[in-house]
Amino acid sequence: MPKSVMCGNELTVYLSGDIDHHSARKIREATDALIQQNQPSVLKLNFGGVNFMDSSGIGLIMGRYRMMLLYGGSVKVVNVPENLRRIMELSGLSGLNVFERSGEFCESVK
Amino acid sequence: MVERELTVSENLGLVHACAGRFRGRGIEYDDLFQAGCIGLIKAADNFDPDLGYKFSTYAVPVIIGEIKRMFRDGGAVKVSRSLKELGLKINRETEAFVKANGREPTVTELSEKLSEKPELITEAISACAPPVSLTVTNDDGEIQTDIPVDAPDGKITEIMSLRTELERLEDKDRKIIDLRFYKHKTQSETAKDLGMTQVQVSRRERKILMSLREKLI
Amino acid sequence: MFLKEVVNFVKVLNEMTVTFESRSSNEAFARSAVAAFVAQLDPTIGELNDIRTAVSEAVTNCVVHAYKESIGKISINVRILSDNIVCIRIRDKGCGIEDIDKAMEPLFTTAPEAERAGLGFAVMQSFCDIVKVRSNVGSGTTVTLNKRISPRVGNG
Amino acid sequence: MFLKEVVNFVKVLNEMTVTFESRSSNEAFARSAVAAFVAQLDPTIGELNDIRTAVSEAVTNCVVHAYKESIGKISINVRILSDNIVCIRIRDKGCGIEDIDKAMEPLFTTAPEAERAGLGFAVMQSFCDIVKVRSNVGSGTTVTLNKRISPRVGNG
Ligand SMILES: Nc1ncnc2c1ncn2[C@@H]1O[C@H](COP(=O)(O)OP(=O)(O)OP(=O)(O)O)[C@@H](O)[C@H]1O
Ligand SMILES: Nc1ncnc2c1ncn2[C@@H]1O[C@H](COP(=O)(O)OP(=O)(O)OP(=O)(O)O)[C@@H](O)[C@H]1O
Ligand SMILES: [Mg+2]
Ligand SMILES: [Mg+2]
Repeated sequence: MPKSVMCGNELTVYLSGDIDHHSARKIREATDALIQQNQPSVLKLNFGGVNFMDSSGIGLIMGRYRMMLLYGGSVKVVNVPENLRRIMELSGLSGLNVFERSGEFCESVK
Repeated sequence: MVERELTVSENLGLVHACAGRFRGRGIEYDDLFQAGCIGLIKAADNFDPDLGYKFSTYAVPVIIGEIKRMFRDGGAVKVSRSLKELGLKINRETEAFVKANGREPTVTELSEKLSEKPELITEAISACAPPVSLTVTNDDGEIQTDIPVDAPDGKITEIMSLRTELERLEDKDRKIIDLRFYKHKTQSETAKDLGMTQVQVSRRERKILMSLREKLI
Repeated sequence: MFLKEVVNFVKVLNEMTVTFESRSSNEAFARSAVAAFVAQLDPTIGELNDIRTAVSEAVTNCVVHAYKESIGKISINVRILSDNIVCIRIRDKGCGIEDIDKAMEPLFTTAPEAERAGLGFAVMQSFCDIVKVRSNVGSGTTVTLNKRISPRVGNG
Repeated sequence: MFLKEVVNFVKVLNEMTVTFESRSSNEAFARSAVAAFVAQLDPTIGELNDIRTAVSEAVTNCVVHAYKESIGKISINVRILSDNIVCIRIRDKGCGIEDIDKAMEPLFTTAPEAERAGLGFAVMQSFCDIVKVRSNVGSGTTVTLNKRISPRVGNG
């Protein structure tokens, strides 16, 4: 179960480890369960603990984006490590305005 | 007593040979050597010359075993955790390096900075995925047990050694195997042919397969 | 004959092949094995990550698309060529790709329901110097990734 | 057919094979590749180091003894069997071993001039549960290492 914090109407989920096709399923299930449970209007995905990610991670974000849209909410992607920048940029997600500007939101995750 | 001391002092070279093997693995040579000596003394105490083999044949495994225990201590930590820790260190070091040099470090540069083997650095970078149990759940549904693809020559050796093992079976066991697997009879048919019950055949067959498995792995 | 000349011209300095089953639990292993082999060129962390990401995309495609619900064999051949070039070939004997050009278009996916983004090939292209795909419907797909590792100053 | 029954009886949960050239620069790669595959059982550091050590001995033997001055292929097959058993087979097509029992005796070496101690097999035996050697002079050697990994507590 990923660590998560519910604060106001904002749910932050702390992702860690490798996000690939194999691990994405579990992360997806866990995150969706948290969304169902907490009904947030903003879902914050904190990537601070993620070491590796391929396009499965993009699929994961897109999927949560669609889901939150359905509830009338939104998704924010925060604390993206340097080595994931390129793949995040490639994804075209920046067009959806999900990235929180860096620096503004940088908590440390263990 | 004197003899024991003699055996020990004559064979200190064995300990040096064994301890030398594990140099550069994070344990001081003196400590390796000391552990090896304990092994040597144990071996000298328990060696029985009447068994007909050389002292060294008996002593080396005991010495290595004793040295190995040094590596064991503190080794009970799960790999996933230790690599994760090293992975974090690598991230920190990489960031610092980029700041200082304006470029990314190479694997070797990191290994020097963190005094870890380059191969461990690569592994730590690569192996952060949380391991998922294979035995409890299997996300691919029913576990397939295809025959592992081996090089054909490997398969031939396997068949040969299987034959050898089959020849060693007792008569009755061999008959069961023959009827069941080479003549393709059912357990009940086999039971009838051999004057046994189906349950007996089933049990026996399982036993035989188990013991073959042990020998063939 | 000409092909032979060209092939001979490219010197293969070292080579390995790894074969494994299309279980998703092997995706991490596949990346690690390739990384461990490429490590002998002393790449930077970034280069190693690029390779891992591209390999991950190609292998995931074999697991998800080529073999779908079934389990098949995936093999990866890695060659180190002269001039610090790494050539990685990921091969499956799965369903094959009907229209390769279309498949390689960003955002094209045949598995949107599985939350696939259709970005795998785009990632491979972005993280490698050359990406080539050969495929036959019904008999499988081979993806070839080439990447040059920057030579090390000093001894290389 | 019967072989199939026996082999099926041993449940193979996952499997990989890696093939590479007998260059000493590949020894570290071989260890890492096996370690990366076994890592899915989440072994302890001690267990993984045991496996690394044993694989290293077997691979070095292929490089040093089996192929001597020449370069040949080494292949390693790793199977994860039920009951957390790892079965590793290291195979070469080199010169083969004349007298296996003798070769396995501690301190026996055919290469004392190369400062070999004759401890490789003793180390493999000490670091694995089962060590088996099959060899034919002129056609090669297969070393099989078996080791049980302690099961994970909880679910990891
Ligand atoms: N090895 C393969 N075998 C069969 N079809 C493939 C293979 N690789 C890719 N494809 C086809 O090409 C399409 C595009 O692949 P690509 O990797 O770019 O996107 P995706 O896998 O669908 O999504 P993503 O990689 O972003 O998760 C796939 O949807 C699939 O139809
Ligand atoms: N793959 C192989 N092919 C041919 N001969 C081998 C092979 N492996 C081992 N041998 C023979 O068996 C002997 C014993 O091997 P072992 O690994 O125990 O010792 P060593 O390699 O000689 O020395 P050390 O391993 O201590 O450096 C070798 O000297 C060699 O003659
Ligand atoms: Mg893909
Ligand atoms: Mg040896």
